[in-house]
Amino acid sequence: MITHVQGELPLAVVEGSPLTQLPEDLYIPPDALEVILDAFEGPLDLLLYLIRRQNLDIVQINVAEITRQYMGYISLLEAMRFELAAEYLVMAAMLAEIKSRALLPRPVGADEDEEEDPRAELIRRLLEYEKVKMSAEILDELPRIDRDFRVAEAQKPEIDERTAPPVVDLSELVLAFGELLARARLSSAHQIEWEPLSTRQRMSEVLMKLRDRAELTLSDLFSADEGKAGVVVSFLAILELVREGLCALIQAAPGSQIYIRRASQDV
Amino acid sequence: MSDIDLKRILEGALFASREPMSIYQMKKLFGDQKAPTEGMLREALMSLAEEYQDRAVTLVEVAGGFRFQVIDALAPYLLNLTDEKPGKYSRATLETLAMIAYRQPVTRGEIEAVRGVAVNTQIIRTLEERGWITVVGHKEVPGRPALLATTTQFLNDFGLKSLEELPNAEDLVAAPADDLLDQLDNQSE
Amino acid sequence: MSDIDLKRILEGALFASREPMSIYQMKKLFGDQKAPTEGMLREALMSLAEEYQDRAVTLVEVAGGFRFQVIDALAPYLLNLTDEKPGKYSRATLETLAMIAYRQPVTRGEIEAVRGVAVNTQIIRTLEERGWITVVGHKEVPGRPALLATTTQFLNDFGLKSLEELPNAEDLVAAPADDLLDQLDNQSE
Repeated sequence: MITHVQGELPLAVVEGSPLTQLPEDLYIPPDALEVILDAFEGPLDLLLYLIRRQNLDIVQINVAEITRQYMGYISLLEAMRFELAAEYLVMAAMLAEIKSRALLPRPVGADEDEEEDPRAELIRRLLEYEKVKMSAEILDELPRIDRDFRVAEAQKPEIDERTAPPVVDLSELVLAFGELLARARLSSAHQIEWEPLSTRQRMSEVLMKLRDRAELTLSDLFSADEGKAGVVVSFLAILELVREGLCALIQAAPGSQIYIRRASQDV
Repeated sequence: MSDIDLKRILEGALFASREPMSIYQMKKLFGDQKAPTEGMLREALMSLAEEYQDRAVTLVEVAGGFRFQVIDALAPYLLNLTDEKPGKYSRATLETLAMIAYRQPVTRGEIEAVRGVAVNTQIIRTLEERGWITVVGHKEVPGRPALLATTTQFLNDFGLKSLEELPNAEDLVAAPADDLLDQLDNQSE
Repeated sequence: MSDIDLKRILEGALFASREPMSIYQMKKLFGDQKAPTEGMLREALMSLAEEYQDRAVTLVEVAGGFRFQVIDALAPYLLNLTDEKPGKYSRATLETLAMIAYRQPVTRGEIEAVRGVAVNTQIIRTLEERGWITVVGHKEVPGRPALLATTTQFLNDFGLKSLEELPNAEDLVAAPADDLLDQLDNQSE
């Protein structure tokens, strides 16, 4: 049985001496919530960090304090990523249960083997997770294609390929884009307005022309036989290219020729 | 550089590169270190070419620079490897192509942002090799990512006179039940 | 076949192919002609590997077969050529991949149970599109969840011949586990 259940419970025992206050670098202010959620892969990961890096002894962990900290985050979590909060809450509940069991005296004569110590279950889970975590690190360190090594290839001789390349029907392409839009619309919080296709196409065309020549006069981009609509599209495309930082407009003096050039010349 | 000799570095780089390598790119291999001169590079390339004289690959100079090439005599053998039935593009490939067609000019990062999944280099390469997309420039943001756009061949192959003829995909978004489930699935994450 | 020797044919075919070449494919090179036996092929490959011993490329065997790859020592030079950094995967992605690699076949629910957090659909899709994992069946429990496993391409891309070559993480964690359980025992006495 655990004997020191009341009063100043040490948070941790570091090299034999009890620690009753959290080290400063360990305390996580509520406004750093996002940082925690990004830095840790979940409650198991956070607990592992506390235990391994800070020498917290899992057997003596101050469950009440940890639970209090967890609860403090809930209101903030509600406004943000609640699914994650739920996972952290489940862990808090489990810790609380372990704590409460430790406080309750065991019924005399109860078969010790009947009832599993909840701490054993937690430790089992922590260790299992730690294995996965280390496996992930091992995997990441293995030499990987295109990051650590490259396949050696040489140009093939001209062959009359017997294989026709895959055929794509226009409807397949449109459908793929429709699905993509539907997915993106639901998963992203913000909606981006896009230029009409004609403008996007003209943007590509302007960039393509600038690939061969470093600089063009603005009038090179307007063609009389496209009519008014064509001029408007070209104009919008140029404005958009400048806005996105893809091109720059240059004019030596007011009223003189306007040039358009790539934002950078070293391509 | 001293521990691996120049010839070996060029040999590895030429085999690692899918495009012919220019002298400029060969110099780039050395990063901040002192790059060898063009004379040194050409000398090493000559000596390398000699080493490969009786092999199944030869070092050749083409318009864009130097590359290793499998000798023509092997063409009949390689032909035996090709399959006769045409394959199919993956959903990832189609979605990437659709993003480029509808949102061009677009960077890989922008495609990834909408798709929510990393775009595999292989997909871009497949579409480039097919002649449907091309790099039209670079975006002036850190990393200078390539700007991708569709080509005239893309329009030809899909029977379009211009991109404006691409059907409006937005109309399709009011979608069948399957999609809806998919959407819900995504949303609950 | 007689005019070009077997070793040269294999050399050229290996350099012509982006994917590792299996013994089966090597036999296919000879079409209707009498193909060499596996023994002959392996012998030629051994001798070819020797020829490339001190070069910038080396012949390796992975799960999918044989391929030439550029030696690791050249990686820093090659890195200077590209602006694009090679893809980095998030910890969540790597942990999911690790679960699948080490525990396969495994369901998403099982991964979630061990990791203690939900597995994002996008992580699964990223790994599927990368060609590293695939659905190999469905578990006969309510909901029939998909069973995930790694692919041959996963092994190829990590330079492995088989899953057994994966370094064992279990050994690394064994010691601390004993510690903790010991402490637990002492406490409850």
